[in-house]
Amino acid sequence: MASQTSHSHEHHIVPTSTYLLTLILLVLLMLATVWAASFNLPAIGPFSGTVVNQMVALIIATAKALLVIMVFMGVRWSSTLAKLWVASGFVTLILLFGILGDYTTRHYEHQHGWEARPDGSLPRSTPDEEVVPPINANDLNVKIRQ
Amino acid sequence: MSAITNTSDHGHDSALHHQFEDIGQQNDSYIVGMWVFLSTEVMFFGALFFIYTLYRWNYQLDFYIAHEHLDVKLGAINTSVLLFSSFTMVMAVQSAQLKRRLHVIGYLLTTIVCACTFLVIKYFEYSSKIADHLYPGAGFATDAHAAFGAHAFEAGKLAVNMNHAQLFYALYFGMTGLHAVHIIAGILVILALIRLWVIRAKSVTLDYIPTEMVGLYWHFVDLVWIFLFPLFYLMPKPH
Amino acid sequence: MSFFNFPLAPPQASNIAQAYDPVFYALVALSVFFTVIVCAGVILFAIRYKAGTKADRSRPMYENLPLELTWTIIPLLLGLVMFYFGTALFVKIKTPPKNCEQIFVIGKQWMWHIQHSNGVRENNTLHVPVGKPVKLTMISQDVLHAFYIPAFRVQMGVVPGRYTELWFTATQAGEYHLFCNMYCGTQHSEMGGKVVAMDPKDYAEWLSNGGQSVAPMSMEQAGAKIYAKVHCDNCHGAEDTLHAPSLYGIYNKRRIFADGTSLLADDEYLRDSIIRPYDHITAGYGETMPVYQGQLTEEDVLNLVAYIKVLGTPIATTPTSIVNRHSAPTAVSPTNESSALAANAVQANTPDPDATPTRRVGSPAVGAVAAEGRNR
Amino acid sequence: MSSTVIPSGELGQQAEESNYLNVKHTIASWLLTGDHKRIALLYLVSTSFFFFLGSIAAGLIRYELTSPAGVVLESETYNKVFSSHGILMVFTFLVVAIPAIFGNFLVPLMIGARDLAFPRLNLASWYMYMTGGTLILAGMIFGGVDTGWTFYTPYSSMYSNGQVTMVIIGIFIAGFSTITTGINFVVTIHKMRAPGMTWFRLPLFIWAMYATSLMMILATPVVAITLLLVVYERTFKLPVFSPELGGDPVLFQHLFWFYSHPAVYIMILPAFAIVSELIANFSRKRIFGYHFVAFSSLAIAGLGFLVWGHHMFVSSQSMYESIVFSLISYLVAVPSAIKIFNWMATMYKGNIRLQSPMIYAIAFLMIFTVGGLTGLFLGAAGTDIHLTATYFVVAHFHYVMVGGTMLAFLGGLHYWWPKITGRMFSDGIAKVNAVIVFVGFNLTFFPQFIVGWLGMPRRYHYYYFAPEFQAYHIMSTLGATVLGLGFILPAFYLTMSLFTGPKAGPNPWGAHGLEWETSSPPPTSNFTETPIVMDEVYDFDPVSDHAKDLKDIEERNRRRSEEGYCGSEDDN
Repeated sequence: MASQTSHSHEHHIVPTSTYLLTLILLVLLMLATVWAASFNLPAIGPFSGTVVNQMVALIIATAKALLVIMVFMGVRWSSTLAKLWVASGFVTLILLFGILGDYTTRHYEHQHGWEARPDGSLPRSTPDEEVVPPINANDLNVKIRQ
Repeated sequence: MSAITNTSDHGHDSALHHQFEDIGQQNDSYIVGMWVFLSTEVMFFGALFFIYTLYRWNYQLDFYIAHEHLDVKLGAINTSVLLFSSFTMVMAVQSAQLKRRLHVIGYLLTTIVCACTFLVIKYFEYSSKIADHLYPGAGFATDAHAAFGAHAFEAGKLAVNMNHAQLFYALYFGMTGLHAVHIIAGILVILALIRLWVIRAKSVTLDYIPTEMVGLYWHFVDLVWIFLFPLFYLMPKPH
Repeated sequence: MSFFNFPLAPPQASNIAQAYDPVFYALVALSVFFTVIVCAGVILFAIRYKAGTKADRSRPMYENLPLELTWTIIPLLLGLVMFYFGTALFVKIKTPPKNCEQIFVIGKQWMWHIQHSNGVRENNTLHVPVGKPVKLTMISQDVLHAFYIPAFRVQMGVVPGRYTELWFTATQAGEYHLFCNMYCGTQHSEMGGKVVAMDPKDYAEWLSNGGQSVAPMSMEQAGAKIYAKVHCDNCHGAEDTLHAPSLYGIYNKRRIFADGTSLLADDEYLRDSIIRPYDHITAGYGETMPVYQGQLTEEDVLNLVAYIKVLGTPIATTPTSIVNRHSAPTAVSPTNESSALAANAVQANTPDPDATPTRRVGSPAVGAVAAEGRNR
Repeated sequence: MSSTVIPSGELGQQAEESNYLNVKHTIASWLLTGDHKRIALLYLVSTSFFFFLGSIAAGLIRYELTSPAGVVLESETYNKVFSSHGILMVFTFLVVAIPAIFGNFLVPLMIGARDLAFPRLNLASWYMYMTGGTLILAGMIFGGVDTGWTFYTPYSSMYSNGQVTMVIIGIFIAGFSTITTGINFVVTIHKMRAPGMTWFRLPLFIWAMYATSLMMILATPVVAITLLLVVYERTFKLPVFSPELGGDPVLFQHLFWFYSHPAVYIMILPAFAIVSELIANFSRKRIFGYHFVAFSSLAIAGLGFLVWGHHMFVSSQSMYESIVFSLISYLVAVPSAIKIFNWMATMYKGNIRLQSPMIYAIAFLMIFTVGGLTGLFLGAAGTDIHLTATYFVVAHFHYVMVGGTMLAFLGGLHYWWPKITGRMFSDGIAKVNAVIVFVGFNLTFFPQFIVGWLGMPRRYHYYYFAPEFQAYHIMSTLGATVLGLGFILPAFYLTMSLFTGPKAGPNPWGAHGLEWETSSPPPTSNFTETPIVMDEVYDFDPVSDHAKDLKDIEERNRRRSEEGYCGSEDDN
């Protein structure tokens, strides 16, 4: 059995300075993302400014996450097997985001009758008898809850 | 291979469990096991992040206005606190590698203090939401002006759909709440670890791996917050 | 198609079913082919190479790339061919043509509300013309449902909060099953009814009659029929006769009876006099009229009274009776589909005591389906 | 594989004195054990219990459907019964059974380890499973749940009045038990293999178990959080998945099937695992195309994550996404086809011993082929439109789940029974039982294909409006009776074998594999000495085997007749 294990108890001790530097980098990145969020960034190509803003925030977040994973969690120094399993969760997560493929390729909009009332009360809590005149032609005024 | 160990011989090392051949194999197993567990956690939070992404993408303006009630400063402070706690945690692991017992205990205690600070700040954030009736469910705020002030209006007209705002707060409480549950679990685990270090239990003092495992968990909790922060607190206005 | 009492295939009654069945049977053929290969192979090998039998076991094979590739690629190709046909069929099912007859469907626990484009409404029964593409626009009021017509091979989820679509062209007149095929609660299995595919001419007539196969009558017309049927006119004529007083203009007149009392001839009096004539015999007449208690239904009596009230005046032909309340014609003459839907939606909100089928206790024949049986 | 065990005296005699069953006898020694073999037995007892309850529900359903207007149940009760059947069978039996019983028992034995990597976690996962199962049962007793095992929103979250919350929390906890089991397997397979046990010397059982664990770990958390959100909705009346606040009910289905389609493979891959072992060992031949079979397991696991949408062709999912899912569904059929053909090719020129486990394996091959092929009808988006959610689907997944998983489970139970208990059962009765199961199964579920094609929707209590379906339902109920007999019989004759069966010895089937190198039942630490593997996996030689077999059979028959053993053992 021992043949297959890379003996990790000859462990790698990372100097404090590395950790401290990482922490400083992380805090700086955090400040950078707050700072970047205070601007309305311009649109780039097909992406609207909103998307660009969000992309910047997420790229910084990913950078921070990578720092934490690589340095703090020590993946940089761990076995290939551990690296594979680190990746597996995130890869599967990307597959999960494949669900978005459905929402981007179909009409996804709720009909009016289904939204809760403008006064904020949930439609299911309104009395049955109440008949609300149609808001527009497409309104079905469906009763939500008996 | 070389190592043919008799089963009756559990080795000289009392930290070694009977099913393993040697401590290296055991350590490797623990670390890999922890990572496999963390990949489960990635999917656990991942599904929530997906739901958030979908609804956010559909109701951008409503989510933006709803998010204006969150306090970026408190969020940033909380992020720093968690980042710092990650640092103290990693220092605890390093001290464990160097077998500096008191350092380990000190760093772990600092981590717990950070975690508690985080929770206290979270408590104040939650109470300000609850005070403004921004908790999801039947009692959700109906008056957009009272809840979001001028943000709720654009060109004199109501711009926010309170239903979608409620969805935002449902996800906010759901995701940060689940994260807080992980923090609380982390505090308990770290407390248990501190106790083991205090009583000089061989299971932790002989090898740094148990400390490292708790560390991995704690960094993961930090990791989740690293994404929660920009997604909830730093929304760009749709433009 | 059936084998003795075992039906083997559902009726093929729409253009989609015609496109569907070849793909289905091709898949059946493919499945039978592979099942036979595997079963025959396994049984053959099990017998041939049973331990103890003298069989050639020399040069056993453990890896053989060409062979592996053969049974990787052949199923893959066959699969892709079937995928192509399946997808082509799917695209056909999902793309309604432009010139569809529009029908709107609302699903709710546990019934289907159906609204035709001219405003005619029905429950749990869908009338469609043969030979004309029909598009259903559907939405749910509560939970998920699915609108499923096996004979047409069409099915589509009915989702709360969103419109979904379904289209088909019926090809054969007849009545077919309609099911809700998404579990929706206690009476899920009774949320269904039938689809009636009609000749386009019959359908047009059905639509213009407000959802009935024959034009509905006014109460007075119906009363006149009964008046003739039970031969009231044998005795009650335009003038008072020896046997009976005239009923012309009798309504709201004071009647004087044999015992000297008198009553105003209101609705109640007229009804009483039909079913129990001897209670109040008009002065001057004997007990000659038959007692109609139990002979006429309440509905008949109502219609009869309505007719008696207008005796001698021209009869209105506008239907005032609602024989079939679910298919009540409306005054809406829609200019476009959405305003029709909106107008009907308002009606959908008015309280409808029959809207939810009665809870079934014991006997199966009570419920939405039975209630709608007379809708044709 | 004939690994070379460094000889250290008489293996069998040593084990006689102490094995994992007789080492301690207190109840605490069972309930607090860290021994993977004892935990496997705990699982065997508990999953059998839940399977029994689920079968009773199945029986009730079949009985109720003999009449178009129902027989004894009210619709509400019927809905609770079929929901209980689904929930119990899926979450407390199918997903758990083979990995937790045979996986637990065999993974360390097959790779030459002393135990799983985390024995205490393993025990904890049994307790999680029991807690979850108890909560599920409690929910069913105190109010019941009528949502079906799929818990589609908004019915489950806003409308159903049953104990949905309790049952969902039970499933949530039981889900974590499968996750921890998966973690344990992955680490064990990676880190605890005996010296010389390289990846390509692993039995195919281990490969399939690894693929299963992969899906358990990565898919289960998604359904856990999704179901938790349903509880969140129910508790706070907060629609995340219903449209009142702009949520989308279809999103629930996406997330649910993101788990539940891989879950289908979590159920069937362990069956492949067992069948690979059975076919190789009873054909006395190395599995044909070992690498293909091994990697097809991983391919199924990988592609299994990409096909969830084929459950949603009529759920108002986008047409384009449906087509993509349909295509990938066709691709995932290929690895299964590879497995079937490779198993067939293994039998070719083998030296096949038609003992009871092999009969089960052959029945599996035939039934699973039908189950897999009918999947093509449902994977093609066009044909699925008419068939989805009808009895065709019911028949299809029962062909895979019952005809596949259940038959493999029974085959595995018979095959490893002597290893688990140290006793041999009567092979003759077992073979008769295999035939009973095969006949009963087909009689139960084949008519459902036809009635589904005719348009009988699933989850229907009544079909009085369509009496033409009745004949098929009656056939199906008759078959279910036979099938029920086939499930009850093993409980008797296997239990009997504990008391009357002859001692099995370390390797009663003459099989290859590390688990057969140790005594039966194995000692607590599995091997007296860590084995060193030098030979390839399934290292049979059919030709010389054949000659040896003939002599062995003769010898055994002679001995048996002398001892007066009355089981029919002359099948070879």
